[in-house]
Amino acid sequence: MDEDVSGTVKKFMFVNRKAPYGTIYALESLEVVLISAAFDQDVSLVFCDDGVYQLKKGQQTKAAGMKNFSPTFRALEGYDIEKLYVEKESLEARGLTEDDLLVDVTVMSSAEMADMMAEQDVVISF
Amino acid sequence: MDEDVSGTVKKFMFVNRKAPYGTIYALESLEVVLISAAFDQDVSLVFCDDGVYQLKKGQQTKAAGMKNFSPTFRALEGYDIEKLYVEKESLEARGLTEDDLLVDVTVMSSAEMADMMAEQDVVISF
Amino acid sequence: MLHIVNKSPFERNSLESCMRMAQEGSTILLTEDGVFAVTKGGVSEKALKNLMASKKISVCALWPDLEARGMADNVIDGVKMVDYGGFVDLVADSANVQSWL
Amino acid sequence: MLHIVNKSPFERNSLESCMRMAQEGSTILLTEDGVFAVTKGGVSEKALKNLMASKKISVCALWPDLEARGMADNVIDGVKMVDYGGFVDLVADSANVQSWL
Amino acid sequence: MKFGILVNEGPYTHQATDTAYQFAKAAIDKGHSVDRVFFYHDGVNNSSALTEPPQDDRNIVARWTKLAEEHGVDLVVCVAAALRRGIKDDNLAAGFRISGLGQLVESGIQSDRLVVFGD
Amino acid sequence: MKFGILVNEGPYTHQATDTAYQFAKAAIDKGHSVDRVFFYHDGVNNSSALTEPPQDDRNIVARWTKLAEEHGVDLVVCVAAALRRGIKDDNLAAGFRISGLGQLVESGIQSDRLVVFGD
Repeated sequence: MDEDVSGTVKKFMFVNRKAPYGTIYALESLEVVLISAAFDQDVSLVFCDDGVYQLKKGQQTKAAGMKNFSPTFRALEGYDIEKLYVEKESLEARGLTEDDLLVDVTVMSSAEMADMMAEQDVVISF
Repeated sequence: MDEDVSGTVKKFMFVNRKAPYGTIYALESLEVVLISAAFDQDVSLVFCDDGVYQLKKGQQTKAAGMKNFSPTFRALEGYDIEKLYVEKESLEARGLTEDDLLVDVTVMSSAEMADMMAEQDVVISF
Repeated sequence: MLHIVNKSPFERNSLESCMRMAQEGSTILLTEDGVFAVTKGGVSEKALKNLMASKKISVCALWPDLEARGMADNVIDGVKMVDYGGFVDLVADSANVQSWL
Repeated sequence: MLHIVNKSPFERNSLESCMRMAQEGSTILLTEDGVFAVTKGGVSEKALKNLMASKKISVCALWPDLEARGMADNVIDGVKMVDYGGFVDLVADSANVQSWL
Repeated sequence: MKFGILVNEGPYTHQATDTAYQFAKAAIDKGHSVDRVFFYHDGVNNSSALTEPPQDDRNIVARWTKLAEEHGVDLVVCVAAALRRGIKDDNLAAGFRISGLGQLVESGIQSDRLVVFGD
Repeated sequence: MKFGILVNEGPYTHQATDTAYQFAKAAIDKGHSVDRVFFYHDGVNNSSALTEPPQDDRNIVARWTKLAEEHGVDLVVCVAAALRRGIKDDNLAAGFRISGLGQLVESGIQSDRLVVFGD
């Protein structure tokens, strides 16, 4: 890490709006999140729109011949990435509840999510 | 051309549903259409959803630094590709009329377009 | 005729366009992110049910894609599950195919 | 805050999601196929007008993209036109940026 | 029955290439023939000999190559689309060949069904 | 002001790469600095030395190379994304370098604004 990076703590938000498997964005987004842990930044993950499907319990990718990366979400805690937020409106529109998700998250309204987004230094979306 | 290709005439339909420039599909689709002319097939082009924007008059791409490929639509006639169909519902939803289009087309309803699609041998969409 | 839709109905307009042009007697196959359309409580549940009832359209979904997304137990009634072999059969049994990309 | 939307509002839900989270005082910039949102008679005209009026949100569009699509003469009132330099200014003048991909 | 397949998207990025492969394999398993798979748009990136996916993931390019070797499937990469995206004979994987768009139209004429996989 | 740029899509296929380039150029013209452009997902395909667009079209890869040469912009290609898609030192265009995802996070920390261009 460069000299001028250490010490700086910025608020990073990763915005996940895409479903898993149909495209690679969700998987590669998670790779960035894991790396960001090494930089001791203030990292938040938000899931809205089809991004909430990334956290759905019971994903089994064997028949589709793809790699199931959903267990990685359970490993985030070990990297001290603990701020996971899910938009209530997106969850409800998809007939899902918090019980359907494979990790503990904070469910919040669009308005609350908008407040949090406005406070970030860096917002990265894929 | 192979022996067993000459003589066969199939109904080919190219379905254009995407706007120009934002992605390359419209441009590369047109390249296939031009090539198909050499095979003496019964070729139709349909434009629906954002595909109708491909035919909008007055495209000027200089400031965006891209290649303006819309004049190619005017050249289709020279390749004996004369069946261009535009879905009425898509045009209206975008506040456009036939006068906004840079080539002569047949405007038809979704139902008529569906009838025509059902009669095709090969439907290619991008 | 077979219509294939591989996009989420929440994200794109592909299924909507497909439904506008799917005729009586045709089949709609949902694949990839398109399978979210056949899940209970979603945005397309009502439209698909109406389509199946009124226009006698057969709605199928690729179960490997539902399973990958953890949605296999959450499918609306009347939707037929197919695997890749069933997908092949649907194409072979239809006079032609349109993919709503 | 600056919100950037580069997707057609007819094809995708990006602008809709953006509008759900754009706060009073923020700016929405339409680029690429997103510029179709600011054209007259389109699907987003009413929603954008309401947003500009009620939530005091500034709506901008990249004119090189409007011009490329032949839509530069067809823009709804109240939308600010910017070029790439203006885009840079919008980013510089906002505390942060979210691209609704 | 004779199937033709059109693949419009690149490997890993879109599931379209996976579905196309699974479809081709299932068709062959059922006794059909897949005469040609045509790669267009970003689909040309399926033919890159240089891809190296992580060990625990599928190898999409190698899967196509194997399909060509075992079942004689003609894997055709569009030359114009390939040049735009940096695919040439230098980095073309085994089993693929570069040719013109006419091969796609021909596939539409010669096959009983042409199925399109894309984004 | 110091800008960082993230490019998520490949050349020609999506306009995102064009917009990212026009933004970078305009920022530099206005006296800002663009310290780094990070290429992720299909964005890594912007760095292929083998692309050959038609004569009457823009050369997207060459444009990035020129930006690096003239203005010292650091063009970084994600190694993991590049391996998946067949980008290696063998076919890497001038002005680009392959490195890890940490360079993206670092760019977020060091720049005043990070702007994302994608699909």
